[in-house]
Amino acid sequence: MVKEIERYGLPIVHICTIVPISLTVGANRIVPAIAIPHPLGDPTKTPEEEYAMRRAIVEKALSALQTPITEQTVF
Amino acid sequence: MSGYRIVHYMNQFFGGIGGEESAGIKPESRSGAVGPGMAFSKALQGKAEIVGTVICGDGYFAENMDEAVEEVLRLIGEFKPDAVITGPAFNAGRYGTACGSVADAVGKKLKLPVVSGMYQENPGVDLYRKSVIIIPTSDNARGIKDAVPAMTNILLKLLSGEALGDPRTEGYLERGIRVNTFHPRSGAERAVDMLVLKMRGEKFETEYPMPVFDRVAPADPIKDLKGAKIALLTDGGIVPTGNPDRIEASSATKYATYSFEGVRSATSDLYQTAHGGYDPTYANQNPNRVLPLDVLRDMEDEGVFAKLHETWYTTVGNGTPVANGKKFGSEIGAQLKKDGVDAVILTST
Amino acid sequence: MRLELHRARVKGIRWGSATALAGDGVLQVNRDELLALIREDGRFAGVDADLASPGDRVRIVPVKDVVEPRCKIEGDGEVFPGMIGDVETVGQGKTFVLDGAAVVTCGKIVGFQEGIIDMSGVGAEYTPYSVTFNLVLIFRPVDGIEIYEYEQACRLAGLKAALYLARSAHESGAAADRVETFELPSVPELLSAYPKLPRVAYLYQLQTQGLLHDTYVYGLDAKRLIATIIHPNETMDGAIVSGNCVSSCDKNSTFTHQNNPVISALYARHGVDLNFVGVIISNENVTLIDKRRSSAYAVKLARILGIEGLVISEEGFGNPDADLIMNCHRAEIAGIRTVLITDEYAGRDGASQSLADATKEADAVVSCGNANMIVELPKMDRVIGYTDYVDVIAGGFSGSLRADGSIEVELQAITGATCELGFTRMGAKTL
Amino acid sequence: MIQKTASHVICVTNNPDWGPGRDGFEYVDGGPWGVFKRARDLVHGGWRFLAHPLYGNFNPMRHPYRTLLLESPSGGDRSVDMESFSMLEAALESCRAGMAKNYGGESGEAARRDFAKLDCELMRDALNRYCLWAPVIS
Repeated sequence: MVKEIERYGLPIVHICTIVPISLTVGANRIVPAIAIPHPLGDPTKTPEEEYAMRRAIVEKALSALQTPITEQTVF
Repeated sequence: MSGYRIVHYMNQFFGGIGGEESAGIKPESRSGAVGPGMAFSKALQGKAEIVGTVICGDGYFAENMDEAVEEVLRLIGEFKPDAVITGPAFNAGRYGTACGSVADAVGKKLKLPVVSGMYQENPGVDLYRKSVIIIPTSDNARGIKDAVPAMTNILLKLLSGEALGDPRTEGYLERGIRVNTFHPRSGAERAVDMLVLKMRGEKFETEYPMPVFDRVAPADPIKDLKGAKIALLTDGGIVPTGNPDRIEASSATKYATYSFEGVRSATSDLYQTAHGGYDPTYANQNPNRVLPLDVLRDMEDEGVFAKLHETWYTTVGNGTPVANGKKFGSEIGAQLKKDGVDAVILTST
Repeated sequence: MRLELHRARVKGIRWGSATALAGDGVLQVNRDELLALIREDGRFAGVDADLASPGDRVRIVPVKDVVEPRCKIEGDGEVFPGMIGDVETVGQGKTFVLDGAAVVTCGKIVGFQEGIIDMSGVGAEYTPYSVTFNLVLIFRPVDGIEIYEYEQACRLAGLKAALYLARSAHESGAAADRVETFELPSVPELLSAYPKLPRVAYLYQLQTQGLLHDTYVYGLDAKRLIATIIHPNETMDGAIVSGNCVSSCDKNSTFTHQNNPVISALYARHGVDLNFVGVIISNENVTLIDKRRSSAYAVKLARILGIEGLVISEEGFGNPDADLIMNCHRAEIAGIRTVLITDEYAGRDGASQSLADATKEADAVVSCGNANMIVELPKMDRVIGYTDYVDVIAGGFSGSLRADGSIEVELQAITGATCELGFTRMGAKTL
Repeated sequence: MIQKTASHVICVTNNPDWGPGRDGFEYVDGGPWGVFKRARDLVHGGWRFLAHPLYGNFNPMRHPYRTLLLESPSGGDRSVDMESFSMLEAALESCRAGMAKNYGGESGEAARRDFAKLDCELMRDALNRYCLWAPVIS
């Protein structure tokens, strides 16, 4: 899915837990997530801590979208 | 009236009705050949005849797939054909998918020989290669003069009940189906032959190619984040409560489109997960853990980026075969481009 | 080590007063003498014996193992060392072979037993044992016997019968029609003999998952092995014996261990375009730590021997795919070129993922066919064994045994159909 | 590497033959699929397979019992173990592809009993190794 969207010249960042699979299907900008059942959260943390973790991941994703790359990159 | 009765399926453009503006037309039929059908009629001269053409708008087909296929099949059936041709669709994504879907249904439900044609990068190929005979064509309509004879030749073979041989020699796209075959030499001898060639650095052909994925070059980065419109997608299966579009829990065959209009956060009263591939407890407690709407809305207010695209897309990613991923990606990408989106965030579980 | 196989051609089989191979190539078997020998083992409530020749309209089911009748006529030890006889090293001197005959063991061990051999019809095309003259032993266990014990009893009975047939035929003066000689000296001698030819070895994975999935080397359960070296000639004297009677299409019968086609293919080109240095045997255990240990050890052995090319074969499917891929990956990373032999489980429509593991280094693979392919086996006039299991056979499903006696079943249930030693000529291609 | 002692090892199974309430065992119903689903959630949480989930030579959906052996993530690192994840996906894939087999009929009960016994035989050594069955002697 990632590749076809990128074919339109749209920069796309893939936030995912299993990075090797994202590499295999051809994503170019990859941001590792926290865990499969809760990629952008952690139920063991307080809501405030969780929000901060989520924000950090999304900020990393936005910075990945602004970074020129020539090959598949895990941020 | 000579030989076999053929029905030809095509879209609104090739049917001469119009371009994108007529993409919404419902299935309709015409007697005899239309547009590219003329070329097929000449090629089939004496052996078969195009007794009818069924036309459907690509837009209507894509948005109402189940009803469209049913109606197209009904119209095809009315001509009592011996076989069906769909396309050729060249590199038109939605048309290729429609041709594949109709051909698949004709094969499975009407149990008639059917042949289709499209460019090998067309999303319809990966979606239907396993069940439909697809002839590779060039990526634009100028390739019609090569596509017609190739498709006609295979169609006549199917009609004569002749089993199709190797795709490489017969000229249709490899369907990716493993079939058993007997070699002149035993497996052990073939293995030692192969090892000797490999060690000498000479060419050899493996009998089982490991699955491998092709690459796409990275898109340029966004220059100005502050002025950018960002879209959010997920294949983590987050859907509005109740899963209104019935997205399947695994190997989803469709994606859904919803709006963030008036929504500040992906809360558990509004959203749930439809995904069957992981423990749903945490996503259902707080869907933001998969679809980070709360953070993106705050960033939008702070002016980190200009606009969060109100339309968002969702499907179920686990085990989604590559084929569906290709179709979803090309359709969603086209729409995002049209909506002026500058960059995309995709979350997966 | 030098071994001569004295092969006496068998062209027919029938019961007779004394077990001997007649001049016309017909193997005559004294049924009572044979059954008396087998019944010495008190663990059978009943033993029966039957004959099946190529072309007969006969089905044998459920098949546990197939063994080729052989016996030593010169040189140390006896065939099937550690199983019947002592553990003296074999693989030298002369061995007599009843070429074209086979002992087939058949009988209920567990409720879902399997393995079909059809001597004619469609099924015959998919099993290597429809062209041999088969002496079939049918066992009935003593009530309440423990599975382990009974499996061993059946296994030993097959080996005893095979030795008995060969020994009796040889002692009755049977002469060999052809003699094959196999010789592989020590490694230093090999290296000096063919300095310029690429050094090649065979990494021979043995199925060792546990009960009904075991393989024995000199009588030792290979589960307890760490990868080691075996001389190819030892396999010809039955140093490796099968105790594996599950997933009959890709279990290596004792017959295929005795007649390993990879070993004969490597011997055939030894000194021509490759230097066949030897055979490394490894196993396929359940725990991952065992898999990693055996894989690391096997590839290290290859490097110690200076091996440059490896043929690797697996036995079974699913978890053994992991061993196969591990061995391939490690060897290629160590600079050793590999070719893998495997069968495929690509689903009945041939559209599913064939292997449960993959690595990009596995760029050279020989396929022995898709084991999920469905075949229609016609009704046979006679069945040796029991058919009520067919619908519980791995690969079979309820309804595979039809009222008219015909069977619709996957190749998985046919003995040796997709044997991963590359024993048959079957393969697969992509349409 | 010191022989890993069982930091925290559990056996997820639906096989009654292991006997009730054994320490370190988690009984799951729902056939092989139920066992795989539970193992999936553990692997997603960083647990690692100690024995290959496709042990034995059966398509999982044609064998009524499944016994899986997993080890807890060491320390705080709950990231997914790639080897276990790919084995898990292969096992789930073969479940989806395999035909759910019914073991009805007369031979069904006998087959079920034998399947249960065989499942124990296949996994006993592995459980033994990780102190879930009997004290490890070797």
